[in-house]
Amino acid sequence: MILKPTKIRSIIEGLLYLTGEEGCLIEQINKVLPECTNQEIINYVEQMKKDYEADEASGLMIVDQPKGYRLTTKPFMANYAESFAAIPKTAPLSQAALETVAIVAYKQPVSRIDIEEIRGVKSERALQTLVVKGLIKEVGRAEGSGRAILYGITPVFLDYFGLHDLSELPPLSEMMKHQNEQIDAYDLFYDHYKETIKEL
Amino acid sequence: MILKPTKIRSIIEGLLYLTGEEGCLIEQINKVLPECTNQEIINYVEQMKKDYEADEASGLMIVDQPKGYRLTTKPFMANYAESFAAIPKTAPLSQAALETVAIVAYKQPVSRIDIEEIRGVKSERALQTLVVKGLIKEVGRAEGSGRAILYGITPVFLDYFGLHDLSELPPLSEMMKHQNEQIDAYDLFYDHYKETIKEL
Amino acid sequence: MEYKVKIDAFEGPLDLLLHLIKKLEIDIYDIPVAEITDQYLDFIHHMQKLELNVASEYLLMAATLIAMKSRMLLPKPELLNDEDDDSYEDPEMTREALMQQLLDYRRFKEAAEALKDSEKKRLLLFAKPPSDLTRYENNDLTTIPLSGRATMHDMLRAFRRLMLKKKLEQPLNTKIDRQVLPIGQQMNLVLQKLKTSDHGLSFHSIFSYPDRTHLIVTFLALLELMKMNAVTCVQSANFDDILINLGEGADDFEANENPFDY
Repeated sequence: MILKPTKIRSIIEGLLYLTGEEGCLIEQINKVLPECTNQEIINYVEQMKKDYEADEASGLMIVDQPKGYRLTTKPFMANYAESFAAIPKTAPLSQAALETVAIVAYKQPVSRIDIEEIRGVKSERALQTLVVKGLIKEVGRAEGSGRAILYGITPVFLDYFGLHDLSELPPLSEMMKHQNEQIDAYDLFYDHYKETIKEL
Repeated sequence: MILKPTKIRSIIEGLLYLTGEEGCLIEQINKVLPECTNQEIINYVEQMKKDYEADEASGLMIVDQPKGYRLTTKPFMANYAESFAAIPKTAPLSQAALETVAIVAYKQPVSRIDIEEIRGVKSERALQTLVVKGLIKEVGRAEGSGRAILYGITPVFLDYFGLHDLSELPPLSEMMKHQNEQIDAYDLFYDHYKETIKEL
Repeated sequence: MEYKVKIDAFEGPLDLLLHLIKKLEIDIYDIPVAEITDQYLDFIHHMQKLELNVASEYLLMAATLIAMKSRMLLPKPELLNDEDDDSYEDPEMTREALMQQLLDYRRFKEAAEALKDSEKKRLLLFAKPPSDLTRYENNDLTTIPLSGRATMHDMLRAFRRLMLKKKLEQPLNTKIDRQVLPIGQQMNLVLQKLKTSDHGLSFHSIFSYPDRTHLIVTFLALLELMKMNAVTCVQSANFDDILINLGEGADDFEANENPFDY
C-alpha cells in the first residue's frame, strides 16, 4: 500500500506526540514507516518544522535531538507553561561548567590538566558537575605515567544544546576569522557581566 | 494586552500538548488565559477540534473529557502506535527513573513527597514511568490527613534487575562506605551511552 | 574605575585580564605589559573577597606579570652567547605566550557563550511526558534485550551519586536495622493493613522492607493468620500475585494476647 504524503506526515506527527519528551529516533520512525527512506523521513520532518514555525495558530514546534526529533512547545509558551506546576525547572549551567564543556566539545578527548591550562583555573568541580549531569564522560586514559582521565561529550550534551550531532557546533577556527564581529559579541558579553557585577 | 485569536489558539494547543494524556480542564486553561471566558475557550477548542479533524496531515485530535479536553492521536494511529511499541526498546531507564526506583527499593513503602525530599526535584513523572513499566506500584496509603500514596517495588523490579529477592540488594551502609571511590565510578554510569560521540 | 567586585564575578585570572584589556581598550595583539600589570594588581587589591583557594591562581598571574614587567624595564643583556641563553627569559616570549593563552581562552569563552545561548533557548522548550503505550504493547519488561537494560549497577550508581549529591551521610535504613519484629506484632500489622484496605492486599505488598528478618517474620505471621482463618489467600493462576483478604476469624483475633512472641 502506498501512503499519501499527508498520511505519512500525520503518522510522524502522531509518533512525535506519543513519545513526547523522549522524542523519536529517525530509525524508529523508519521502522513504523518502512516505505520511506531515512532521508525521506528527514525531508518530511524538516518540512513539518517549517510549517509549525510558520503557523501562528500553533503552539508547537519540532526540535532536533541526537538521531531524532522531539515535539515541544514554542519558546513563547514557557511563560504559560510555567503556571503548570508539574513542569520541573532546570537550572542553567554555571559559567565555569559552560566554559569547561565547550573545551571538552572542541578538544575531546581532553584531560583535566588540559582544560585547566586553557581556563587558567582549577576545573575539577565543573568537570564533576558535567559528569553528574551526564553531559561529559570518561572516554579513555592518557598515555604516560599519570594515565590521566580523558573526557569526551555524550549524546546528552547534544540533546541539552539542541544539536543533531557534533558537526553542528560552529567551528572554532571560523570564529577566529571574524574577529571584529567577535569583539562586538564580546562587548555584549561584558555588558552582561557588568549587570552581574552591579547585582553583587 | 489583547491577545490575537491565533495566539490564543496556539496557547490552548500548547497547554493541551503539555498535559498530554491527562488532559486539561477548561478551568485550567482559563487560569492561563484570564482574558477569555469559559465559553470563549469552549468555542476556540470546538473550532480546533474541527480543524484537526479536517486536517489530513495531522495525526492528532481533541477529545472531550469531563469539564475539559484532551489531545490524543487519531484512531488510525493505533496500528502505527502498535508497530512503534513493538520496536525492541534499547533505551535503558532514565537517570531520574533509576534514582527514584532505587529510593523506592531501599525506603519502601515510600511516598512521592519522601522521594522528592531526597532527590530535591519533582519526581511525579519518574514515578509515573516506573508504575507504567510495572517496576513499582501502589502498596498502601500513608496515615494522616493527606493519605499519600505509598509506593513499593514489584516482582518485575526483581526480575528486571536480576534479583531473586530483595535481600540481595546490597545494604546501604556498605554502599555508602566507599563514597570517595564513587566519584570516579560516576562516569562508568554513563557507559550505557555505548556509542562514542564519533559514532553519532 | 568601579572596583566593587567580587572575585567570583570572574572565572579566573585570564578572564580578569580579558576584562581589563576590553575595558582599557588595549590591543590584545600588543599588550602593554607595564600598564596591564598595574591595572591587574590594582584590581585584585580591590576585590572584596579573595578566597584563599581561588586567590592562588590570581596571585600566580600577578607574579608572572610582575616578573615580565620588571624584565622589560631592565636592559637586555648584551653580547649573549647561545650557551648563556638558558638563564635569560625573554619577556617578549612570555608576552607572546600570554597573548596566545588569552586568545585561546577567549575562543573557548566565545564558544561557551554560544552554548549558553543554545541552552537558554532549549530551556524554554517543554514537552509532555511520553504517552503510556502499554495498551499497544506486550508490557513485559523481560522482552527488553539484556544488553539494553539498565543494570543493578546502573541503579546503584545512580543512587550513590544521588546520595553524594545530597550529602546524606547516614544510611537510610538505620531505622529498620536490627529491629525486633515479634510475629504477633507483625500479624497485627497485616490485619490492620487489610482492614484499612477495601480491596484486599497483594502478597507482595506485605513484604515492604528489604530486610531478611522482616521478610521471614512477615511470612510466618501470614502463615499463622491463615491457620487461624483470619486471612484467606487467593491465587488465580500459577505465578500470579497472591491476593490476601480478611477471613472470618479476623475479628476473633486478639493480637496482644497471642502466644507467638518468640
